[in-house]
Amino acid sequence: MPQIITEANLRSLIDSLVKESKLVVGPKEAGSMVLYQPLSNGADLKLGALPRRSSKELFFPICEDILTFGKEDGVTKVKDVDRASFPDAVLIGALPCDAGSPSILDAVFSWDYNDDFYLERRKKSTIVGIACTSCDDACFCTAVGYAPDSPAGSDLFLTPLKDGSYACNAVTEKGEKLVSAHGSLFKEGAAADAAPLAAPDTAKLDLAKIKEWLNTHFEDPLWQSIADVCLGCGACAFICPACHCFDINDEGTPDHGTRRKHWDACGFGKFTNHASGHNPRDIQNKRYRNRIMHKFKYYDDKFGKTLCTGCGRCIRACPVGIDIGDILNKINVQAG
Amino acid sequence: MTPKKRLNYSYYPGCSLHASGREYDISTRALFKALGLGLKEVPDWFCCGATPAHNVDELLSLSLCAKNLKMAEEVEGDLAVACAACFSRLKHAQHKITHDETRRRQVETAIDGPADVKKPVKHILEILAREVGLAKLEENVKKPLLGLKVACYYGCLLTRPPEVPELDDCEDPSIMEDILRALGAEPVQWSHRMECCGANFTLSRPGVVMKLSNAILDSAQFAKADCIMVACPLCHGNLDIRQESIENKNQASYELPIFYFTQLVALALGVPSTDLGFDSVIIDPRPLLREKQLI
Amino acid sequence: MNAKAQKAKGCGIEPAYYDAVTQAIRSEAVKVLKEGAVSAVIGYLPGRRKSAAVPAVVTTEEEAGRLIFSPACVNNLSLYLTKAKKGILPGGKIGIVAKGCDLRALAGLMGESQIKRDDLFIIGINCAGVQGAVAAGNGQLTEASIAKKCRECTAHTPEGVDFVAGTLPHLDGLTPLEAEELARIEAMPQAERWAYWKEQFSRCIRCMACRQVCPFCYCEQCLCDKNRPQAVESSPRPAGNTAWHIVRAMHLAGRCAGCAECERSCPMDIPLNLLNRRMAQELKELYDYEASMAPQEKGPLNQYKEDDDQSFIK
Amino acid sequence: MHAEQVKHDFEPKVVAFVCTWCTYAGADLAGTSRMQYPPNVRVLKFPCTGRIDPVFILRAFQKGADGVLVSGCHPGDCHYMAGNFHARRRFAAFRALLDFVGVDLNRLQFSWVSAAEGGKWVEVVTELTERVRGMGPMKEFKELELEEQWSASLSTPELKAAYDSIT
Amino acid sequence: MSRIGVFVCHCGENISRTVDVEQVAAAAGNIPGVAFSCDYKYMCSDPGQNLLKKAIAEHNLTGVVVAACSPRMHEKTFRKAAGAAGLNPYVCEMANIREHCSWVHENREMATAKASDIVHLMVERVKKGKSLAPITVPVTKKALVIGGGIAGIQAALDIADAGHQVLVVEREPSIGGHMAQLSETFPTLDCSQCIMTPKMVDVANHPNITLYSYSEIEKVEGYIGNFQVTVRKKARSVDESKCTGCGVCIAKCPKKKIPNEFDQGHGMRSAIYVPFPQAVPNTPVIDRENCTMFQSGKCGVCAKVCGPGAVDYQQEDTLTVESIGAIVVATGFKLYSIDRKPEGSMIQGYGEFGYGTIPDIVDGMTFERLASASGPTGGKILRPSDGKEPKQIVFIQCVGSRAREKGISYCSKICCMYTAKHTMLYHHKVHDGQAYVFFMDARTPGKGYDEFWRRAVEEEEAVYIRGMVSRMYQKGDKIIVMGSDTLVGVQVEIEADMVVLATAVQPQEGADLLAQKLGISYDKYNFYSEAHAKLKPVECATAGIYLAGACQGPKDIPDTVSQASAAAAKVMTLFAKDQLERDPVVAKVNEKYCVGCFACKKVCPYGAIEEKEIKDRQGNVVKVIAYVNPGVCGGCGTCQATCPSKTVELDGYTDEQIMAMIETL
Repeated sequence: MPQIITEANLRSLIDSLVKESKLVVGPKEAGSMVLYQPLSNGADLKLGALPRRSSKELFFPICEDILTFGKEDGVTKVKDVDRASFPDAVLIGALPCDAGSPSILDAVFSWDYNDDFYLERRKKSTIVGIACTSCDDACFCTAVGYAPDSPAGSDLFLTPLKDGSYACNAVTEKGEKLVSAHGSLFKEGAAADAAPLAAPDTAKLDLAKIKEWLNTHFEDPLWQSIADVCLGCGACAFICPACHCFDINDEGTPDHGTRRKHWDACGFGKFTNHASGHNPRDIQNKRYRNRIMHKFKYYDDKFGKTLCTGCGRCIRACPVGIDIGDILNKINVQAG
Repeated sequence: MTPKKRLNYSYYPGCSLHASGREYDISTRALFKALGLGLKEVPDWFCCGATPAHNVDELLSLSLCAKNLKMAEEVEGDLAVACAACFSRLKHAQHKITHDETRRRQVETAIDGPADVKKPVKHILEILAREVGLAKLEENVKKPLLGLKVACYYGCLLTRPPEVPELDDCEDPSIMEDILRALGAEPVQWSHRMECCGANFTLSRPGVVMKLSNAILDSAQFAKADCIMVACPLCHGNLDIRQESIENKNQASYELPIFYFTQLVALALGVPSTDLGFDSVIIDPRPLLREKQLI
Repeated sequence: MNAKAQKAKGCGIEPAYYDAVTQAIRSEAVKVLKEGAVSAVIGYLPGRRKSAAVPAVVTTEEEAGRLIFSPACVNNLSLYLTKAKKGILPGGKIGIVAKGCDLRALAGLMGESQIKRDDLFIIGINCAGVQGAVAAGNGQLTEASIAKKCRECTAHTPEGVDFVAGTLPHLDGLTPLEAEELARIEAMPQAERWAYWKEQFSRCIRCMACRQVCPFCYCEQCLCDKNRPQAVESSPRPAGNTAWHIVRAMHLAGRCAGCAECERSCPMDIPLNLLNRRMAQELKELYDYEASMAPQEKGPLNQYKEDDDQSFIK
Repeated sequence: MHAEQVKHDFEPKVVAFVCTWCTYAGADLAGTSRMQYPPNVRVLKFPCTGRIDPVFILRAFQKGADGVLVSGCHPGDCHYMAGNFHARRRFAAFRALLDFVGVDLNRLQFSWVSAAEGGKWVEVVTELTERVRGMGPMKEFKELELEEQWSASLSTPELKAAYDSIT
Repeated sequence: MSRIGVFVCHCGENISRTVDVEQVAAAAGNIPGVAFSCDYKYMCSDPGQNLLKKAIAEHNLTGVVVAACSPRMHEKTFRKAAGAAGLNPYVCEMANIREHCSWVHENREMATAKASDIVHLMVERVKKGKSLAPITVPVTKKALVIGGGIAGIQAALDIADAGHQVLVVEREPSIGGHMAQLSETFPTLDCSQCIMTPKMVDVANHPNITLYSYSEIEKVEGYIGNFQVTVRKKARSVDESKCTGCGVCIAKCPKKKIPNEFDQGHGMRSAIYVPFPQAVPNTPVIDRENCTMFQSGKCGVCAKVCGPGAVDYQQEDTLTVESIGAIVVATGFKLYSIDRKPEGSMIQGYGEFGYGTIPDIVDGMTFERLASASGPTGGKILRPSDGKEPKQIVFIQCVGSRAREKGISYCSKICCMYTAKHTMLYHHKVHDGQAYVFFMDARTPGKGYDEFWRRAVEEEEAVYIRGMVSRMYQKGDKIIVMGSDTLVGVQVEIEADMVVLATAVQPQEGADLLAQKLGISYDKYNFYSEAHAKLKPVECATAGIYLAGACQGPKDIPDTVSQASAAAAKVMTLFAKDQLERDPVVAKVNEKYCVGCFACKKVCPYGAIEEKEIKDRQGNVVKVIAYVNPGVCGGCGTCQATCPSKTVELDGYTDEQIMAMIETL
């Protein structure tokens, strides 16, 4: 029997979690848009819209301190950021295309080097996903193997029901714990009918075939034709749930300063600029090619996963209308 | 047309105007009334220290003025001052206290409170010429002082030193002449407008006063003036009260009436001559005024 | 009165207008390519989605026949002529489709020696307006979807171009939302203005879309990418974000053509054009300078007069 | 008699960007004339106000300045003929921008101080210092410096201390 | 990693009195990159400089900060020392902890903290500093002398005699200046014109001197060794090349009652005139304001009588551009007048003396003309009002000078001596007259000067009254002079027939405007500022421009001539080289990143920025970028502040240096 939670109780759950001093993050109205932000109470939660930025920043902040350094009594001292101080967090209301991203990113952050910052935050967080009931012409999750009701990546997965309540499936132990710790808010019972799910208007792509094409088409006129107009901004990468490149900067003076890690994007002209001044990806379409290659070939080569959840954010945000869904379709067609 | 707001002034008469210079006070009040200006005496004012205090104890002289200025804050309007010596002392104290931090602190200790000396201090000449304005004076003349040849006597305190009173050109002022011309009188060109009358040596070293004041009377006569107009009760005293003994000592005959400018302005504006204290001075000006058909 | 009320309801612009402009662009582009007058035409192609058009450099008559003009043709294409986008154009004379606001950018770039008029064939558009950043998806231009800049456009009609596409339909006067917003912010107490911008800038993720989309941000090395010295922190924290946006506005002062692409491109909806407009307003007031469709020899901050205002200097 | 220089509760940081020919020389003259002024000002010398980039002003505020003074030659006196004229326009625009984003312009003073105006240098520096002292610390930029995007914000005491030592 | 040395100077006690120099040195030692720090009593002394040199060698220093006085004082000294020790001079900087710190603050704790901060700023600056190599520029060996008084004449002759070309530009129709107006000169009482006019003729005849009289400086561009000077030759209405100087035009001119400026308005001249008979050039000029031809179009007598046809009513101002290597400014002085001054003026007139309305109160220069044999009275002392010989004459010294309340606090230096001279001239000419002198002090340093003054007092019967005059007024045909005799303690009153005022020496009219054209600095009185009051008394802060005579400060003739020769020597020193090394503080363009927007070119005040084509190996133009001509660049840095991407950078003031300094705040 699945657990049921009413919308009111879902909001109460947030209230109790906040009271427990947990960092509760969920979709929240922020001016003209919805963003994943810390919720101060249940009323803050805004469901039914895709937040402008993905939820990856809960684990992989836009900018975070790694260490601080400073001179004290003539001696330079370095202080690491205390990872133990990262808060216990609950991500509530993440749509499948967001909830799925950490499970993709875990691989890269624990491969040859364990990124303690990411992993610590990941360990301390519980993801409550929610099935998606609305979409637009940029959505294409179904084309890349995700679905509006995919619980992949969620610890607890909510399915909206027609009566306004949610069916809850504990996907992992963390999810079970969350339910059991707040048992009074959940009730067991027969679920009403599920609310209608979103249905993106895209055909399923053959990702294996696309990868195969990419294997052999590093040089191809396609890249110029689709990406000459790319501006080289980082909008697509920054709002993408799966992009995870970062840069490290020291800011301050030799006396006092902070080492910071922050998002980077392969579209930036300086991304691969060498100290010598040479840039192997010297023009924009080469950079854009890398974006596609990384998502659909290199990551797969290394970790067996595609680096895209089909959320469509990059399509909506691109200032020059570059449409990754359209490009994948073209490749799919070319790949036969 | 914007309705004219009535100008109000607070008033610091100073001791002379309550004693030997009473006619200066009377005529000042009459003049303000005639011009429709408010004039309210600062209650409980006391001596400004003029003129000897600053030679004896500068701190005392500053503190006296600081306290007076502070009390003046209680009364609405810029502080109108008639006596040239009071004007000089108050302005001087303001200048010193504002520009010398150490002195300010000492004064604050002395008067046991902040030295609040921001109240604008204005001589009545200034109020007439600049705030009321020559045009308005001219407009309001009822009895033009035609044919009256006046030697305008500024004395030593009114404009000096240049950075303190900021009343007019330090060595060649014209404010009195400007006012007189507006009233229809005829200011004469003469040499001793700015010379010292001997001021407060009047009691301690009358010989000095006799000499200096004689030079003033002599040059006014040389310039064919009918009378002398002053803005200072000390000058008035020396030139008026001592005139006879000066004449005697120098075998001269001057018979020059000494007016306060307030008297002449008020007269021209139509204030009855009986309200201007012409009867309480030594050299009776009334024969002259009658001769010129001004009374 | 009646007619006006009716017009307001529909926001006036018939789809036929866009079709006519599209046809005019296509035939002219095909013609100049065919004649060999130009080696390429920069224009717009339709996107997969109705609400999208994609800038494109077309070199064949066949492609040129697919060029469009629609409310989705928001981009300022002059960008593609600058050195910032090098390597995508063939040599020779280039044709470019330009709206009035884009023309001001072209003129600005000419004034800054980035392009030469002789190297261009400009297809100007009698532009009725394009859609805003958060346009609804059906591709129709309505009063709700029209871009803010178009509401107060002073450059509907192109000047000094080689070809004019389309006839300007009747345009209704629209409330100047941006001017009102500008006035509102200017009227705020200073602390409130700081709070307003602080909130706006804190949202910035430093994706640099505003810079990359700007025709005037053609520097090879942006000041804010430099780390020796670091003039602007590159990390996307509120401090560096604020500095970045101030520096950006300052660098564009007296140069900005007012195409508002920065604001449109911002994924975080920061009202960047308000900064540009405020600067333009100031330079107009102080030095009577305005961006125009004709190149100007010197911008307002590259020249001076001996009696310039200095009331702010002690 | 000089005003005694006593330490106040709040000692503002004031930065002066000056040209070497006029204002720097004017400040030298204040020195040779033994004039007194608050010791809060730190002088950065430039060849000309024309060299002074608005970014420097911004950066100074970011790095903890409570007040910034930009001073050069009077119009017509520029050693380089026109550097100060260009600077004048640049700063007129920059002021408008700072004002628009909500920076209190009372913290930013521009002046012309010639090599002969030691007294004016003292006056300008004293006035700005005392004005800024009255306004208190320039907290706007300092607060920004401490702020983070939500996902990165931590409030451990160590980090707080580290930040405090930066700003 | 930088290895900076910090040297903190005590400057005797000038710094150490207020700043804890040891603490400053210790704090500097803690700055990252500082390898050595110390304090020393006098860094500028030989042992101090040796300390610096030794430390550079011993500690292998890569940069040096000397915390001492203003760089305007000793930057060269220490850069030279650093250079001698093998360091690039441009990585040696001074931290100004004297003029900007110890002298202006009293609180030791705060001054010390400030000094440490100043040192830190400069350390960061040096850390990011680059080694720079001096730039060489050619020198045009032609000098410009502005002003044709005795200073300009002396400088021009000296330079010309050394074999260099000289251009003399004089505003008036003739050279000669004030010295030509003087009667006799102290302390020898030799006739001024007798010693002056031969020198004027020398100027006219010197093959290396070009004289532009009745001309003014219009514009000055360029820099040391390479000035471009535009001179405006005002329309003289007489063609200099045709005029023979016969003087017929002057004799025939019907308009003869124009007050002659040369005689201080007391003599008369015609509308076409030469200022005085010995004028150089001896070419007349038409005073168009007073010429009937110019005013009404009727007359033309001068043109009719002129044999060579030199009179040209159509003549216009012409502009000539000259290439000049060095400039001597010798614009001289004017005398203060006691007239009422405009509202708000820093300088006041003398109301107590009647603001110049009493005709028989004259200034010293008028007296010179009255006493001069060539003057309007033929050398007889006659008063202006009625031409009577004054029997009682009063001289007043320090009128305007040393009078803070009048706005001038300096001593005019020459008045004590010329007043003494005037009493003698008076005594020689009016035997039964009595001269009185009111004076504050008699300042007579100079060879033979005090003896001269004593002679006036002891032998020539002048009555010297130590005290000032408080008021003067006309009474009948007398001037009543009221003053005090402070030595006796009495007030004095003199019925004088005439009064001569020794009024203050002020810079020439328009001195400030000329300074702005030249780009040189001037003080609040408009006297031109020398680069150093003691050690560079003839140089301007602007390289290649030198000062001579009273334009720099009040001077008598011997001092003026000395300074003029000194300025000439400086010019010759400059001209001794074919090329000049100049400060390498110039802008450079980073060719890799420049995108060629030419904003820099638009703002460059020197026109130093050119367009440069960058070509690939095949010779195709890849891009057109900015190039800074280092010889023309003045080093203001306006280009860099204007460049959005800072690809043009001013050496010595790079963004990296400045940002590093800002970071230390």
